[in-house]
Amino acid sequence: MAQKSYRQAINEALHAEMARDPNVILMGEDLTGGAGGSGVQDAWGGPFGVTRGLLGAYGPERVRDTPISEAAFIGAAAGAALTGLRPVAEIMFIDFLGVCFDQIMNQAAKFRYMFGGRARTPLVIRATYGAGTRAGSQHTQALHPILTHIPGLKVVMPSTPYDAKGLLIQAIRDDDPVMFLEHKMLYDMVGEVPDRSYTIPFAEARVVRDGKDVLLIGLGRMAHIAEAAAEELARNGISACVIDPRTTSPLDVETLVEFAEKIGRVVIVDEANPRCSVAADISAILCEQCFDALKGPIRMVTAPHTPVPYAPNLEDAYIPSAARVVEAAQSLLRTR
Amino acid sequence: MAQKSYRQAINEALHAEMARDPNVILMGEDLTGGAGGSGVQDAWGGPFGVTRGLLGAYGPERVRDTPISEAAFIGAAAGAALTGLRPVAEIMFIDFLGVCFDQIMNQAAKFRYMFGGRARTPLVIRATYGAGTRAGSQHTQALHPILTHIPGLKVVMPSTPYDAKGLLIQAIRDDDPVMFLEHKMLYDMVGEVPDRSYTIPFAEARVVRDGKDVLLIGLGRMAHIAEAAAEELARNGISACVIDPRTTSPLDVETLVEFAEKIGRVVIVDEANPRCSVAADISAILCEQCFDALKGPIRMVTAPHTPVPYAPNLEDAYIPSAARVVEAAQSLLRTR
Amino acid sequence: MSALQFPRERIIGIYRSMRLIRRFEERLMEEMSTGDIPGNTHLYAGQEASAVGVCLALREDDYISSTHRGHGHSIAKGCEIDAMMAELFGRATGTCAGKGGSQHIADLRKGMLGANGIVAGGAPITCGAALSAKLRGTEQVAVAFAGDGAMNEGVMAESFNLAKIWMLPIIFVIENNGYGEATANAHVSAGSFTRRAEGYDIPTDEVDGTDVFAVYEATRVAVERARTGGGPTLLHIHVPRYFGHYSGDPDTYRSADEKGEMRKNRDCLRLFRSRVEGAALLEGADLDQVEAEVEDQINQAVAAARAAPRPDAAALHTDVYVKYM
Amino acid sequence: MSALQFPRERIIGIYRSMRLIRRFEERLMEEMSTGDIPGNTHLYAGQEASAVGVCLALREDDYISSTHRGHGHSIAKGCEIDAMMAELFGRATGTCAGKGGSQHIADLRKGMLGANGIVAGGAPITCGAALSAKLRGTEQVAVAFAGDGAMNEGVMAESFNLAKIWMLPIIFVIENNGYGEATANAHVSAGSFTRRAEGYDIPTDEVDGTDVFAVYEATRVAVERARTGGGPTLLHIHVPRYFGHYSGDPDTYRSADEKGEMRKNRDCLRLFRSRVEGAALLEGADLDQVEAEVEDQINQAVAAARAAPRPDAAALHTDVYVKYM
Ligand SMILES: Cc1ncc(C[n+]2csc(CCOP(=O)(O)OP(=O)(O)O)c2C)c(N)n1
Ligand SMILES: Cc1ncc(C[n+]2csc(CCOP(=O)(O)OP(=O)(O)O)c2C)c(N)n1
Ligand SMILES: [Mg+2]
Ligand SMILES: [Mg+2]
Repeated sequence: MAQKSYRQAINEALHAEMARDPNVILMGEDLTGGAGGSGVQDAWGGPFGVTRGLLGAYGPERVRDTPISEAAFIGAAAGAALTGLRPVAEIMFIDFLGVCFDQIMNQAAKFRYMFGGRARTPLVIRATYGAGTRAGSQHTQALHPILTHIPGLKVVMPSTPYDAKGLLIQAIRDDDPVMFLEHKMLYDMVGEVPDRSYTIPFAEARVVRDGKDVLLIGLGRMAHIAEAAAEELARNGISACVIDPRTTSPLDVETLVEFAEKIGRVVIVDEANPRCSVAADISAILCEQCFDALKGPIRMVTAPHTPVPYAPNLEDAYIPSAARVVEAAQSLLRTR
Repeated sequence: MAQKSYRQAINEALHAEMARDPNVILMGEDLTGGAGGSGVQDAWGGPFGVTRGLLGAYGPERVRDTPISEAAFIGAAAGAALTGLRPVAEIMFIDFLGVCFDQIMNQAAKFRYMFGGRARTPLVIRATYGAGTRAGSQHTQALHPILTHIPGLKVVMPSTPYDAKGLLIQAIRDDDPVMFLEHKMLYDMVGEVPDRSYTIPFAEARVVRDGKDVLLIGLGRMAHIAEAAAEELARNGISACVIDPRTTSPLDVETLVEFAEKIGRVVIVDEANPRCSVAADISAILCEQCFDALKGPIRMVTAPHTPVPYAPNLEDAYIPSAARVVEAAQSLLRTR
Repeated sequence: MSALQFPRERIIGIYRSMRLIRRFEERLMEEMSTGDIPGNTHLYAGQEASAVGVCLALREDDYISSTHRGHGHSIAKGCEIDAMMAELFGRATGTCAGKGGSQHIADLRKGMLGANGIVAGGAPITCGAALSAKLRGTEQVAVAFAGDGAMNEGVMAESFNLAKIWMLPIIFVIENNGYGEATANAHVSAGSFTRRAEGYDIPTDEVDGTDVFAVYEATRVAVERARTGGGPTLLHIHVPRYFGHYSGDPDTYRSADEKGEMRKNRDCLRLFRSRVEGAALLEGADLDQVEAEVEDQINQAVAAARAAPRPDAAALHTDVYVKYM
Repeated sequence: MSALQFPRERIIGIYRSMRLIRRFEERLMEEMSTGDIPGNTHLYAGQEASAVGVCLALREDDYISSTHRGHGHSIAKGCEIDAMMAELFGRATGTCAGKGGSQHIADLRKGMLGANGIVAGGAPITCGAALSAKLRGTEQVAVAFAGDGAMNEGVMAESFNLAKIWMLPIIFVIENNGYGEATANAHVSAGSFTRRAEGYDIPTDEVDGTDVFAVYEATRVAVERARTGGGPTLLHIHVPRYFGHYSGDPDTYRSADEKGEMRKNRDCLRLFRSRVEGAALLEGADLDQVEAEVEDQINQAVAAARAAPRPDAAALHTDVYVKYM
């Protein structure tokens, strides 16, 4: 199978769905990069080069570079979704949620319920998230807990190129509003990605590796941290199972419960701040649903309750590390 | 001691602090209600009658009726706090967070950290929250989990008139941004409130009633639901302890852990939607910190993962009820 | 005024719509006191000529979005009275199956994209509907209603810009009733609404919202512009608000004089009657008959709503998603 | 031009500030390639006359707020070069103790309320500082810098309205460099920025941002207005942007012609030199000396930043709150 980057996988998904369905349109800031300029058009192919080539293939009516007006264009995407299109809108950094939150939380997410089930809102909002880029407190957040909290939204966090393509195609074909969160530190990650179109259903966790002593649950980029921790644990004779939930809403509770019951020791790794996080959420669900099978507390490894700092040594300490996951797993095994 | 309503308690706190410190100012929509009209001034005394009389006492420079521009006036309150004032701004319904979230999450909450500890932002944002008013999906939410998630904010949810006054005075004297959440269904609740000024420290949970069989943790209005459940349980010979954390950030983890360890059975009641809720958050903290003392799963009683419906029978079913809390407590006692 | 050349039936229809809105709202105000209608509601009484005049210039498949004060827009766009009344009573037969309530009435089949509990929340959504029409090539037009208070929400300005640069077939209808809740517009709004829109090169018009024909005519011009690729228009329509901000508002911040003057001189129904009777287009008896028919319709809607079932308990959990997995 | 009557020392100071900004930015661009400066940064080169001209008209205790492209504003308002450079290197001696970085440089003692990573995020905060000044009766003035792209964020419009109805002592300085990131302003902005502000009855001025004296003069008028209770002003300042949007931007969306023309004809430093030398206010040697001094200053700042300690590990957890309990 072909080796492709996470970036390219997403690009392919967009290409495939735009070719397949004329109602799929894109909008966002600098989606092409160069609109109206005196030089090269599609110069950036998006702020992270993800949308390159789509302008050439589908033209400026369907690939729309917007003003810096997130509330207006996210709202417009919601309205277009309500009236027959399938827009894929981009929020450059999820941190900018703050300026368009109403259109997501109170409008798009609630249309169907408020209108008594008589609306469909096939809207995808792509956004980058995550720390590691030395970009300071307002460009590095991981706000998936806030989005997961909101009824009416679906939240997708692919951790591999393969998942990114399959989950994005699924998201575009989905009839509900989907938040599709892309980790900036994964864009260059390479993996096997088929050329053909394929979908990955939501609420199907991926068992990254099986194991019997401890269950490590990791989301998005944290799936890789969990995997690295599992390798380190293996070197110490501990067999760790790693699961990537892939979507936080809907969440594959069934698989998580099944493995938690089987293994009995759980560590959850989440890049978000700790309070009301997805780590806490999964912990609470597992505590409620498989308490009797637990051999010890559910441990959470998350970012601290602080904004993301700029200085590299601090930012590195901010992000959950494999070492911290190993240490949490080991502490669980000590107290058996 | 004098019997006063929750509304009046809040009004007294504002009066007291405005009299005490000329830097305390108020801003919000219809804070007086009647500004610029041809009839009575201060006609509403605020959308819920909470700010009545302050205009007369402190004048329009310090009691400012704003345009419907939440992002601008919340941001202005943050900027005023950064430069010497102690503003108390009002978001009429916490649901409107969506239009001013950036100024709270990315600006006010992060100033101090981003600026390397060289800023103080003594800002209070008052907002009403909660279901029960038959006002539909966009005027009834309880968004404290989203706020609790954000480092840099403090989140206060008084459940009684006494607490409302003491916590608000504390909030106004606090040097950090504080979200002060008032439950609309509690405004008419009456209780003992001293005439004098007093403060209630943050992160000091209130033990509403002691008990030994099961611990019920209830926030804001849910403290009363927990209490009603405790009374019902008492009639069935079960002794329930009820604790109201009063502030979710900072959270009085110490007291919660102490009682959870002592009692071993925990039910958490939260009016918010379940995913990444404060119920999940407290459950995860307790599961991690006092696992060995737990005699059964931590049960959560929350709203469902749906927007708030309009029809009264549905809205009533949406809000966590004492019956559901009783049933959760009983299920814990059955599986001992 | 070209609208005066309408056929007789159409003129009767205009009066019927306006009267229906007026009586719908007055009846709601009465019914509120019975306790059978949950919560509170924002009444459109006084502003009827605006909704009706605007919608008169629209095709059935055109879009509108509305505000918290949305009953008039819904009725003018063709939503069913029975379903609306049932919605307000919180019944399963309501426009939104009882789950939305007054601030969320929507009927996509009628191009009514929803009332909105968030001030100015509908403006960008309507831009999206206009974009959708444009890309699908349907020549539909979209109208975003908003109040004077809404003009100070930033998303209005963003929507103006987006509508203009994308040349969207949209009309922003600003219904200025002088107040946002209890606050007088002049106290909180700087400059002029039309000049604000002109800052984005959007053509504008100031319209007397007590004159349904004037509203129609201004809208017709804007619709023509939108349908032929000329982009957005802003109409600033001046209207009186008959009741308080919401049904429970004692409305003491407006003087008795102000309220009296408004009802005496700015009643769009009375002005309409004298206009069409004066022009001998209709006789008083024709209009009286409309009034009687409207009365029946409202009575029936209320009776039907009262008799309708409440939503099934299971409805709490449905309709959050099309499919959740 | 009144500024030309400045004393000699002041004119030298103007050049020093502009030159300091230019060399600070050029040096950053060079240093980026060493890998010692984390992340990316937005350079202010080309726009110097705007920041310097505006701040020249301010008192030391006046406020400014800045944008993601904030180094120039910070330097012009008097922030220390050493501390800024250390901040960019992520060191404990930085303006923000290394925790903020380029987009969050702030120095409240200098009235610099912060760069901002959120486009237009500073506008309402600055309204608050202006309100604070007004209520405390200090006669301070506040300046909110923003880009052309920022003009399309709704909160700008909200801030205009708030500033006008409250008659705040504020100046909105819109630095139009023709682009928001890679997108040309004309592609995404309808109408005219000054007319947008005039829609709120805010006085405006169009200013050539390559002429520091013109910027000063326009600002002086606005400051005078603000300090004497006359309320807000919007200055639309036209500037060239020398580098790409951020330090890593290949900047291919602008033609070689466009970039060449800009550097050739719109260099505020060169224009300044020929202006003051032409008027015989200074000699070339004076300015050469300033340049040499600036060079030293920058060299020292870079050396000091490199040598400075990284933040202590414990700093990750401090400064979230004044007190958390
Ligand atoms: C974002 C937001 N802020 C505040 C409110 C509360 N609110 C509801 S209606 C209203 C006044 C709206 O005024 P206007 O736009 O003039 O409409 P009118 O009520 O006069 O029809 C306000 C402030 C809201 N619903 N949404
Ligand atoms: C709310 C928000 N949206 C988008 C961005 C990403 N972004 C950073 S700078 C920028 C362009 C700003 O353009 P302009 O205001 O003209 O300032 P300039 O960069 O030209 O100085 C954008 C879109 C952001 N930081 N914040
Ligand atoms: Mg109004
Ligand atoms: Mg620019």
